[in-house]
Amino acid sequence: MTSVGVSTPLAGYLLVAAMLFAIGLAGALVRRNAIMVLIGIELMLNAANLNLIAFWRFGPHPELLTGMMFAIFAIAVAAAEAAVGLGLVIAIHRHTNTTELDKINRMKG
Amino acid sequence: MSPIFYLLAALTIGGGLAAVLLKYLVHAALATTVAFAGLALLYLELDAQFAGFAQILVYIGAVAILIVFAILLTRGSDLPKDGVFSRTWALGLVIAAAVFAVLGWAVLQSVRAVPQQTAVPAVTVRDIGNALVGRYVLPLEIVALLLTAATIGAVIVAMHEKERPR
Amino acid sequence: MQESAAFTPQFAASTITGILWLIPAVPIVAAGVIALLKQPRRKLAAALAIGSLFVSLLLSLIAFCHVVAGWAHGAVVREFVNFTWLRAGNSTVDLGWVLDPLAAIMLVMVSFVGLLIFIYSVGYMAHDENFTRFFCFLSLFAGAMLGVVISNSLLLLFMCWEIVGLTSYLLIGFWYQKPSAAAAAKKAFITTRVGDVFFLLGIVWWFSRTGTLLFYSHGWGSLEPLNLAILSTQHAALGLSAATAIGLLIFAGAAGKSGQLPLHVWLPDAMEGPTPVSALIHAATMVAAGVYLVARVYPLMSFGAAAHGTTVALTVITWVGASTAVFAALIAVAQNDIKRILAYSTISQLGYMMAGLGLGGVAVGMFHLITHAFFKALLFLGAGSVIHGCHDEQDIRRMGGLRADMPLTFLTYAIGMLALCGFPLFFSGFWSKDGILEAARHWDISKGPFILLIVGALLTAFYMTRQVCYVFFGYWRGHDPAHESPKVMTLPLSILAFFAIALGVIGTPAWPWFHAFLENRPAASDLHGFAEPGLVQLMLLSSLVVFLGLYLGWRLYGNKSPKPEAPDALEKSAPWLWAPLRDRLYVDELYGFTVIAFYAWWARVADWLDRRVWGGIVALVAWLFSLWAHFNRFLDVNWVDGSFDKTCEELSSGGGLLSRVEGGRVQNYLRILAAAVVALAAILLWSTRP
Amino acid sequence: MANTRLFVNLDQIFILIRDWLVGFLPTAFRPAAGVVLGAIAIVCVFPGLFAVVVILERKGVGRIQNRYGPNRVGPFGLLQPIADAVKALIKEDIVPSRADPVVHFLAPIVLLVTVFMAFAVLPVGRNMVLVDMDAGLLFFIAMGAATELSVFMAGWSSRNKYSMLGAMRGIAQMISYEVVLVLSTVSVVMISGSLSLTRIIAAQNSYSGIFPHWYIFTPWGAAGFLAFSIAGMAETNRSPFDVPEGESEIVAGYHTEYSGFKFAIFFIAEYLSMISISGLCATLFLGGWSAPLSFLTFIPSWIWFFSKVILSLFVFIWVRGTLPRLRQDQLMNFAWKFLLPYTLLNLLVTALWRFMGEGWLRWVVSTAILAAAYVLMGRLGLYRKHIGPRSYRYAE
Repeated sequence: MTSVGVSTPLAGYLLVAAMLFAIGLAGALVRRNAIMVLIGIELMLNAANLNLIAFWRFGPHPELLTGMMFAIFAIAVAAAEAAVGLGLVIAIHRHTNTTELDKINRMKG
Repeated sequence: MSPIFYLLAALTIGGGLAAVLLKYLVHAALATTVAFAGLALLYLELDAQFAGFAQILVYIGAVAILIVFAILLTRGSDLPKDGVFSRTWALGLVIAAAVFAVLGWAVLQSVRAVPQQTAVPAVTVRDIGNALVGRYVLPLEIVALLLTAATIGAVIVAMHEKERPR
Repeated sequence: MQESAAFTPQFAASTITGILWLIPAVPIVAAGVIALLKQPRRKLAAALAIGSLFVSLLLSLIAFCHVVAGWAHGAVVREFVNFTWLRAGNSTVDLGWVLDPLAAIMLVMVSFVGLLIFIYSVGYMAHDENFTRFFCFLSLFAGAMLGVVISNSLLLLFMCWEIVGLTSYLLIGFWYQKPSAAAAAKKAFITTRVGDVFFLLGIVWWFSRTGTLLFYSHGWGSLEPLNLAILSTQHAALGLSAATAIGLLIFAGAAGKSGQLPLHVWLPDAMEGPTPVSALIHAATMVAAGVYLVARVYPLMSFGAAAHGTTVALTVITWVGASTAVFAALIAVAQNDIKRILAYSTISQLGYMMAGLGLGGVAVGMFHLITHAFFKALLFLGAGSVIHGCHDEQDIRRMGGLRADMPLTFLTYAIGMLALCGFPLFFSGFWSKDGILEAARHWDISKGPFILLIVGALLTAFYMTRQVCYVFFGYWRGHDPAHESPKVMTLPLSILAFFAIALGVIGTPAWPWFHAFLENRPAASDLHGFAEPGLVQLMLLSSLVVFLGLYLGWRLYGNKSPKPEAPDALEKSAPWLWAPLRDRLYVDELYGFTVIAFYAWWARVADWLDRRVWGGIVALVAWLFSLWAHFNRFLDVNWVDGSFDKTCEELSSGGGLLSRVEGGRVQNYLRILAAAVVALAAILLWSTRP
Repeated sequence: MANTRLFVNLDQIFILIRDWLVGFLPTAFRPAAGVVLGAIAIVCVFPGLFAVVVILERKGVGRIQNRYGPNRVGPFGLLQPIADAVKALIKEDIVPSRADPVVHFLAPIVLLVTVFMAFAVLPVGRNMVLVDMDAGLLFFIAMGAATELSVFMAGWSSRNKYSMLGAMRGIAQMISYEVVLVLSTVSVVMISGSLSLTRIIAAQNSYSGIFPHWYIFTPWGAAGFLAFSIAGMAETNRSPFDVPEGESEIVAGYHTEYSGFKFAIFFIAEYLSMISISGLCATLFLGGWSAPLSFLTFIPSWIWFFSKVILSLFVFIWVRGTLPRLRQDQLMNFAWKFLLPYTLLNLLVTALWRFMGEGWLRWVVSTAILAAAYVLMGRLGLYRKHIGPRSYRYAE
């Protein structure tokens, strides 16, 4: 249990979440395509959810379900976010004929 | 830390990395699905059965499908001519690394204070249901409203612009 | 009572009383729904309005039966539900509804007559493009009127009263394209407003004295002896008690709505509205609301009177009512517009009702109200049928001979006319009018009202005969031949005609069921009711008067069919009488010379003040400011601008530098965001490290 | 007494066999070994059932279409499935040269795995469930949702426009009908108060007189059963909802470019998902493994379960032989404009049912609401553009 200086299982989950968050952020930052940015954001949201669930599991009052509920609501909200985001991407694509973020920098239609 | 945890962590991180690195958008989306699945399994490992299944249902069953649909509708399944990474990719990588460093540091700094606690919480789906329509009924309603609004909004945003009526 | 229980009814005596609020609510909701309909949904609108009122009628009948059943068992039925509406400091404003004989009778009458008129309107308004709007207003009116009837709180009554006034305004001005209709609507609204101001004053005064506006509330209501005793012992100005003063103020409101003498001018003009409106609002129900109001607060009016005595308030009501009766009847003699004659007749009959209330109490006045509602609605609808059949002609001189063309209309109209004249024995109008005359005969203070009312009866018979002769007898003087109206219009006429005859049965001296019901006495059928000294003589006298009026009318106008341009028969024989009557006794002109002239003068004064006095001050101030502005401009141009321009140049170049960050590139923003988060987190962690 | 014992043993015979087999192992491995045995049983039994269904379908449709069906291999053609399997195994596995090899390879595997996974929570008899999950129903639905992705993978990776079209149609259809499917199960969850399939069966496993308390015998249950069956047919791409693989339009839909054993996997997966949907349908509305009449309880529970599944599969086949295929727009309009509102209404009716308490009134009220809504929506549909009576335009 006490490998690599980690004292509780919680830290392992948190580190995985941090790594996933960083990966998602990197994806959002380095890719050109708007859809990839959205994927990156989804990954970040999921990392946050993992944190929430882990905190719920190892927190002092799991029976209160706070973290769990937070995660479930976050999943629902993330679904809404994905729908709207992808809808926007499709609309932008129809308008500018591209989904590459570098090329979408004008407010004027 | 069980081997299963390491396996699932590797699956999740691997999926995420593949998602960011793969050239084809569809491949990236499928790799994201792997990451989602890994996360769902991690939830199960954390005794959060309901959240895990909800994750599969929502992310693999809906969000991933949405993403691939969006990819196909924006002709994203072909490779772009001038590379998939933006010109300033190095800067992005540095910032992501910095974020990870700060997060990791924070985790390692603070988990010492957390007591070790491994008793499996006795939480059933019924409890979750009761909590959803009990303590959390207001957020539930708000999320329902949000989902409705988002659905309508997404449809309207993505709909073909009609000819202006004369 | 706790805050949480604010809207729970305090007391519900029976199921029907508990759901009594549905009676006005259903038509109001229907009105709301109709308001949302598109114009072409005519059938749906009509069906909604008629259906909702039908529901109200059913509920009203249930309520009526409930009250009658309770009364038959010897109980005094007065059930009410109250709830708290507002709370300010220690005082609460309660609202509520009440079910008692008075309300029950009125409910049935309003919803029944209203339903018939709704049905009639389907035919009458069939070609109007604003059909749905019309039914929306009608429904709203019906709901509000029913609200007036059931309210147990003066405030709730006032609210509904005002909605009723509003719908009256809307419906008079329904054809707002016509300038005359728009003007008539305004006139009606403003004139009734005069009365309503007094009414509101009365309400406020009453509330300040008793602390409640509920009529009945287990001994604490404002119409119950405890509070009335308080009121009658307090003194207002001119030696009147507070009770009397409040009663007179409320009567002023009632006079405005019911077109009593000084405030009657709006009612004839209100005939600009569609005929069903005239029938429903300005004959049968709304104008009767004033009478109903007086009947409702009758305990206030009569408090402190001896057994057959009277009070100051009742005396005033009596005199106003009796004078109105004669005054309006006089004017009606010389009018040529079919609806206008009926309008003046309505004013006159309202005067009878008021006089009846003042002389004989609630039952006498209310009985005339109910019978009048039926036969006057009948007359108006008949007039509407005539107008419809004569292609929107309203001048009786251009009609004639319709007896043959419109037999059913003629028959029903004749029944209505005879009922209005008080034709002996067979018509309801006779019995109700006779009740009033009987009460006037017994009035101890003066025989004036009795004489006035007898004269009114004579005039009534006369002008109605004149009208009928013009319209139905002689030969046709219009352009296109007239035609009978559709069934949907004649059916309500027939039903109303039936009631115009039959209703008399319940109020004869031999079987005063109606009076007993309203006064909570057991009803008994007893032919000895006729044996009261003087009663038969009175009946003979009034019959004689009616026959005289009929004879005079027939003598002057019967079967003559004069040319439309020819002078009236009466004009030929008595021009000195004719001219003032034709010009409505110059009341409008009187108001023009006094009230309106005063306002015009006052407006001119205000205008002058605005232009000269205030305008001068404003100009002076403006001049001063402009002086100051010139000075500032000098400073600006020379000192401020120079330095400011320099600053702006610097800012603009700096902004150009910064704008590269805001390049519209989402990822740039994200990068900066993430970097900032890292920096902040680092600072946080660094500062809180152990 | 001995008689009863015999029936109990017969009922639990598979459990007894498993326990006997597991008994040979050390205690520590016993639970895991039990699960493995159960999984093996599932992997063996249901493909066997698949073979039965295939022969049933081919002969059944043959009879419906007035022909013989397979009758050469074995007695009455009963060995036809085996011949088919052998044929599929020895055929050449062709992968298009421009296809995406990895995804093309993974698609059938993902499909088969997710389909098999769903069986894990299905109780096939008393005490006979591989994993008795607290959220079993959710798991089942989640697995059903995951199959959509494999459809997409198959369609996209083939680089064939028919495959892509088939996949898009399939996903659109499956997502649409999944909503209905889930919502129609929610009413069952509302009444039984549990997502666990064993508990749902337990809630139905009681009798009034001789009649069982199955949910199909309630107004909302009947309506839910109807919606569930229709959505289940669409979810498994069965006729009349087989637009994604409509032979006459787009060759074979998303598995156009599959051959040999991979094609066989798609085939198996389709029938397995049919079986699993039938199983879920039986579980939710037909009392699972419980007997249909109280005096029949002595017959082993797993026999009841499988008879219900086969009956339901027969209905699938029957419908396929009877109804023509819908057009894509008709199919979507039907899902979103008729089924979905109706299912939502059914939810409301279920809630009403739940709160009206015992008595005949709730029967009358819910039946009246559902019937009135059905007639009304159907009637209104006649006047609407999109869900009116079916009309066909022919190419000119």
